[in-house]
Amino acid sequence: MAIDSGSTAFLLICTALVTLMVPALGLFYGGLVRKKNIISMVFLSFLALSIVSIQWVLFGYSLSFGPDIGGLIGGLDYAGLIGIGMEDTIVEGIPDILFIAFQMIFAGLSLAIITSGFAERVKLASFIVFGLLWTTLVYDPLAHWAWGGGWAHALGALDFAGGTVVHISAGFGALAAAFVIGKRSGFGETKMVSAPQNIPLTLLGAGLLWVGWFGFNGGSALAADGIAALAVMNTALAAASGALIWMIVSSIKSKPSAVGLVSGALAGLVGITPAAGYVEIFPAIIIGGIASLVCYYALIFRVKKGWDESLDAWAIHGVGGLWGAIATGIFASSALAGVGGLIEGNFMQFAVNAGDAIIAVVFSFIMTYIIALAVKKVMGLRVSEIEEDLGLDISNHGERA
Amino acid sequence: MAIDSGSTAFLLICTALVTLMVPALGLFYGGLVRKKNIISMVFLSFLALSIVSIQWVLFGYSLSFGPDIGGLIGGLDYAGLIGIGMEDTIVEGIPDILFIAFQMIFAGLSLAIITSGFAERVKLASFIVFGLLWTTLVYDPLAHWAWGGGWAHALGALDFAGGTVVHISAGFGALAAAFVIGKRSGFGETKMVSAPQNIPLTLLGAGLLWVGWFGFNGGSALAADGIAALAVMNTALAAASGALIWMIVSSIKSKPSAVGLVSGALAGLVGITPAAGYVEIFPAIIIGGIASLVCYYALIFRVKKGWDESLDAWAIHGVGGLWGAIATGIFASSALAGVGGLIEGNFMQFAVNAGDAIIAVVFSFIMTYIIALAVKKVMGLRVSEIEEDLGLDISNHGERA
Amino acid sequence: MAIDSGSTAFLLICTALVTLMVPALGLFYGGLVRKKNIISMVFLSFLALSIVSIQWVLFGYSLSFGPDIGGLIGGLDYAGLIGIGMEDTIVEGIPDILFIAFQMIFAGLSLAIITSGFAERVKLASFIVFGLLWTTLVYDPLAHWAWGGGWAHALGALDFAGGTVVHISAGFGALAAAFVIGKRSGFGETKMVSAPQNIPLTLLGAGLLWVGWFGFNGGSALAADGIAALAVMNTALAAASGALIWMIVSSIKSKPSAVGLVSGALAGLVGITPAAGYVEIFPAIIIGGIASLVCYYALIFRVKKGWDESLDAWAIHGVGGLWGAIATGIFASSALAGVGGLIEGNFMQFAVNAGDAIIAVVFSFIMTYIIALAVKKVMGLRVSEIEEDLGLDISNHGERA
Amino acid sequence: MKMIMAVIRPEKFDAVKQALADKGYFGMTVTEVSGRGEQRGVCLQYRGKPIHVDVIQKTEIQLTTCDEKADEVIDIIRTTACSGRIGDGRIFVVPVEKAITIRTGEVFY
Amino acid sequence: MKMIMAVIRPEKFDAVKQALADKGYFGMTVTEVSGRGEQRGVCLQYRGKPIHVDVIQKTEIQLTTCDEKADEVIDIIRTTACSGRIGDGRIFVVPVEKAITIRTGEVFY
Amino acid sequence: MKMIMAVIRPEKFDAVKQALADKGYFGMTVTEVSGRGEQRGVCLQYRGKPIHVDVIQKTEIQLTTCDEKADEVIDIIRTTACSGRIGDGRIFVVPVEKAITIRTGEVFY
Ligand SMILES: Nc1ncnc2c1ncn2[C@@H]1O[C@H](COP(=O)(O)OP(=O)(O)O)[C@@H](O)[C@H]1O
Ligand SMILES: Nc1ncnc2c1ncn2[C@@H]1O[C@H](COP(=O)(O)OP(=O)(O)O)[C@@H](O)[C@H]1O
Ligand SMILES: Nc1ncnc2c1ncn2[C@@H]1O[C@H](COP(=O)(O)OP(=O)(O)O)[C@@H](O)[C@H]1O
Repeated sequence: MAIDSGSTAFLLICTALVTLMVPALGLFYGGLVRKKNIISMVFLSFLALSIVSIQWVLFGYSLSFGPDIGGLIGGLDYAGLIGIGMEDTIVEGIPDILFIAFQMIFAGLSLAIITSGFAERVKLASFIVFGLLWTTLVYDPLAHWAWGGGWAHALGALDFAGGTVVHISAGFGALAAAFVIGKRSGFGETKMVSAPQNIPLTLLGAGLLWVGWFGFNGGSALAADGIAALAVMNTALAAASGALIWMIVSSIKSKPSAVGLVSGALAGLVGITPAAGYVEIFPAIIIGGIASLVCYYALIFRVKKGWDESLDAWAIHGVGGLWGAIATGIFASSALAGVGGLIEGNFMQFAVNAGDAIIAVVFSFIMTYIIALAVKKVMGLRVSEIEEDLGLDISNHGERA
Repeated sequence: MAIDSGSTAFLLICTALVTLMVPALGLFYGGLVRKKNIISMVFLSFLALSIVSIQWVLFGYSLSFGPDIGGLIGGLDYAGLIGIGMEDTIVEGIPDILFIAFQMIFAGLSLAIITSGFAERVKLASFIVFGLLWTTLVYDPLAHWAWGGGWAHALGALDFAGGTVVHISAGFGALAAAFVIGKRSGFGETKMVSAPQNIPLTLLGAGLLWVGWFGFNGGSALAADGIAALAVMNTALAAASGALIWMIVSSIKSKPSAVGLVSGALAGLVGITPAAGYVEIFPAIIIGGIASLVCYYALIFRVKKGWDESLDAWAIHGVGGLWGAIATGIFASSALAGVGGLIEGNFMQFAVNAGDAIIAVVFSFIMTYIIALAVKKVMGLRVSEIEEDLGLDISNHGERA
Repeated sequence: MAIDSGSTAFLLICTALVTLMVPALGLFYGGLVRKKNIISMVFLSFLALSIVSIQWVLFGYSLSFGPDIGGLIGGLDYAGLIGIGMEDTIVEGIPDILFIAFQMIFAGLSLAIITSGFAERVKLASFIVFGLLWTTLVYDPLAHWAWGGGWAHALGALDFAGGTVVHISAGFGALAAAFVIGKRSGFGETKMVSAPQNIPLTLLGAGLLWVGWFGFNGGSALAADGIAALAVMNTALAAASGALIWMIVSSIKSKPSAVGLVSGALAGLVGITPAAGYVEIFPAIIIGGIASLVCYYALIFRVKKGWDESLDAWAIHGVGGLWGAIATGIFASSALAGVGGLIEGNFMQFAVNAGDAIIAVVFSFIMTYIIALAVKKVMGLRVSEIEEDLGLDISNHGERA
Repeated sequence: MKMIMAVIRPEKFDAVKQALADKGYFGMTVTEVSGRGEQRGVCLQYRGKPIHVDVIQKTEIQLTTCDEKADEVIDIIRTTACSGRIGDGRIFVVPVEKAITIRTGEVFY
Repeated sequence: MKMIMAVIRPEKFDAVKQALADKGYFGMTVTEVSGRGEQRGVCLQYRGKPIHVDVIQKTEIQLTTCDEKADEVIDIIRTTACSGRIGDGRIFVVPVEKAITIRTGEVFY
Repeated sequence: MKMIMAVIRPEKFDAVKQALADKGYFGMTVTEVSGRGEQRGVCLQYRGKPIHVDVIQKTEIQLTTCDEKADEVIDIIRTTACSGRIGDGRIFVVPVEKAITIRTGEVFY
């Protein structure tokens, strides 16, 4: 078929919107850390996008979307994007190069999410090595499984825009990373280490993430059509219900905070990600609301456990993504997804989605743990105590916010 | 007709752009208030979007666009979006669900604009109740009148992108709200209460609003065509002339401020909103310029009167929207709007547009006044003196910027 | 041909994305100057867009794209956009008015870039006069030469998205402007004058610029097709390689700074601008990386020379644009550009592109120098010493950040 | 000489500045600070539970003047900055051994 | 009276505030400052070269109290703010001639 | 001991810091302040009307040193921070009764 200019226009702009999520995430994270580490959080986001972009065209895309090898990984046939052109052989109506660009930013964003687990203490060089390994050994396989013809794809697991690929992988990866790198000095002793320090920055970042997510989920329809429209509507509704539910639940114990409101919105957005184009609007509202609930309690649980994964990639992206994947198995509408979920009596789909999600959880946690540990052993993951004390802005970048 | 992927792509992204206006407005407002209330302004914007989104799919859309009842309101036939699908029965070429999503954000943004009148003193729970009532009793009827088959629609009043529906309603509503809630403590006594406190934040918000407005006005063409193109061009020009005129007029009395420059741009943007796709470019420049003049003097007037509607939703959105509605009746080009305005000798159109605008002014002012008063009587609208003293960030949200 | 809704949708949104670059640039610059001049930098960006918009529809567009007069300038036939409608006579499938709007923002952005050379010391009225003259006498001719049927166009010089028109002109213009206006007081004596003062703001601006550039380069394909897709991919890759190379080179001498990382990304983005749709992805990576190198050394050179063009429009936009123009002559692929570059053995194309770039350098430097000098003689360019001391926020705008 | 260090409500700053200028006191140095009072901060109610809010934004004025004028300055500040509500702030008087004007090198004792 | 001016690590502020409150010292004024110590700042290594980092973010507490209690306050701050690493900060004690509560007009000497 | 509190132009801070370090004075605490001078601020003209601009951004250095060295420090700051234009700032000298190093507990009088 010929290139469809409408769908191409849509995906081009969605690529820009997803790119917007990268600095947005950096600012969101930056506002949550101490002033002496703001710059480093934004730096890591930009850096994640940059290194993954190069990795992606060199071999990452091929590992993800190359010819399937045993259901586990793609072959290197497209390394260096050899033979990729501007036809629409991958997705009807969309130039191949555009599909690849869109997917590239997803991969970059995933690595940016994981920086949560390293916040305020990671060595720059080690992060680069870690990032390359993680994208290659965790993200690319997961992308292959779900979208590139791997086993999950073959089994029919549904993941509209990356609940497992992006959010579970980065969320549980961040937790593993936080365990390996260890707590920040002073964590648990002083409120300052865990309280958000620049909330307007965080709200700005959240606002941009919210908007970018329309491109993230909408664009995953890979066409400017009714499904994209539904995905965008569902995205907006899940964000709204997530925000409201977090506001309500959190206000039982304390005043409803703005960071809570946007955390709820993000939880809703994560939750709807794998389901966006597969469910009707009321399920979307429910998925967003429950995502918010689940993530809220995950966060409370994390705090109680004293885990220092303090920007909550795990609680929001990891747990929210897990719930979203399961919820997709519950609420999928056969009219939209081609196959129904549990509410349509299809237990199979529920089991496949839940199973897929759990394997993604286990795989990404263990793999990330191993990678982080290996980097730690070989070159160290963490800056010195005195550098941490001074803050990464000065220690890693020689700058001050 | 089949879905048009180009127009759909356009409206999908415009939905994202209008969503961007919500945090943008929050930041714009946040920069104008004292540091202790920044977070609360952004919170209110996000909250407005969230509650209106849910209201919209439950019954708001149906009230606005449901089958006409006596020219006044839509029926509840589409409550819960029952029977809404992905065909293009509402607007040719656009999935119905997308049209609804696009309109949903408009409704949310309108409530966000009105927070100006409550700035730095509103009780959170009361705002939520007020917001639901306002959207239901003011916004939805106005949307029905203008776009959903109500009387104004029937009479042929022209409102391209929401001059009456969004700007007059929110602007005059904000004034009524400000009257009911009363002045902030210290207003009029200390400069600090009325001077902008974080101008870079306000400029950032204004910049994002400026960009988002391209989606607001352009998207209202509901197709990616020449009219959308003209609307975008007119939007850009009206913003430019608005900015320049404000700079010039305001520099007679004092140095031309940056807040003034962007206020002028916003005034121009509001002014062109109802006219964007209906007028030629020179009228657009004139409309933007005059909007800026009118709003400037409205602002001066408000300050003189000592009204504490201090983020100037009234002076900019209200008065600018009123001028824009009238100006549309003057400058409408029959080649574009299907019907000419006063300059084409069509006094009728001018009268209809002016009459419609004035009714919208009266209706939204009185209705909002009543709603605010009712909320005030039943549950109180305003935080305690000590909470106001501490600032809403701490009092309502337990946070500090 | 009929309007193509997909391409129109794309260009409409790209117009919004390029508009986003204007406040983005203001914030980027604002973060680099002292706190007392932040507002003024954002003000100048908004102002540049505003005055150029009006100039553009009055006569700027006609000078640029009007009927060619001797290869040098366009005729005034389209002054006031007389006779411009919504057909697609200029570019197939795109409404004429949209093409003009898209180009309008380019012109505005170029003037915004040049404010780097005036930072922290320019008189407001003088900037307005300078801006009008510069756009008319420098930008419009250059746009005509490259895209409007002028001599460069006729010779076949390749400039995809404005390497010469936007970046060389504004970059070398900024240097000329900086020479004429003179150094800031205290420059060279105190670190504070040259060190970035609000890095998060600069990073935010850079992030938005990065995203906006997708619209800048992608939109220059003037259609939502494979070329646009390639341009966006190349843009993303050049930014990534630019960022990484700057990080690497700069880390030899000092810690890799975040301002450096984004400077590298911007250098890569500037470098790829003239080549975006004309080269394959590996050349794009190389162009971005070398751009970063070249700009890095240009910056070092500028600092050594003690030139006070301190926001580095020259080093990044000027030098990066020059390299990009040359690189396009080297790497152009005949399959994409219709004509091959040096690596395809086409020395001619290389010579044309290099020659064109050098003429653009000389022309824009000299012309800008003359204009700035004329304004200086007639009305003065610079605020008084005491005003500079107080900062332009107070002196020009009566505001404080 | 005395340095008068006054911690006041930010909202009162304009008035204090004006009142001082009216009496001919122009020089001052101003710092954004935050503070907690002897009352342990302000007490809000939330769902029946008390919440103490402390370390609230304040403005600190440092004004150095000769010994004789100190009391007048204190008086101006005190009366202008007073709202009668908790959180009005404090004035501290610290001895200054000398003050030097950097521009002229003049020394005051 | 004495004004105790303590420059401490921002991370220690919560603990110090709590420790003071536990002993009944509530009033204080807090400023965000930055500082450099006698060690010429902290020395980091970068590619073999030493880099001195100075003017690091600190928190300054100003607490005025009567003469008798000054030593207790100093002691609380000193022990709570101490981490044993370079950059822990300093405490300065400055004489205060009088302190006035703006709200009530009470004067303490 | 003496605390030297110097309010200077932000642009002069680097030079002052360097000049102090050259003579071996490393310790200092720095605050961003704003101030107004005895001249009632700076006077600008706008359309013929005078506009007073006051409360301009300054940098305050607090440097505590022993009595003997105070004059040297004052001198260094004064000469380095002076531009000769209005707004150069002031130096105040305040007596310090004692100074404690938090890390070591050492007390200086
Ligand atoms: N003992 C103290 N030392 C230093 N500053 C103090 C002290 N007590 C109060 N302050 C300052 O004064 C401000 C107002 O104190 P507060 O006790 O609330 O005032 P009031 O007694 O008038 O209600 C505090 O925010 C703090 O900055
Ligand atoms: N002479 C001084 N005058 C004023 N402040 C000082 C002085 N010396 C140190 N300080 C303050 O104390 C802080 C900590 O000083 P530092 O010497 O690093 O502590 P330590 O001696 O415990 O390592 C500095 O950041 C500075 O703010
Ligand atoms: N009486 C004062 N008390 C406290 N600070 C003062 C006083 N006078 C001046 N200052 C501080 O000194 C700064 C410079 O004062 P200014 O009078 O402008 O300097 P100069 O006299 O050198 O022109 C002011 O901004 C203010 O911070």
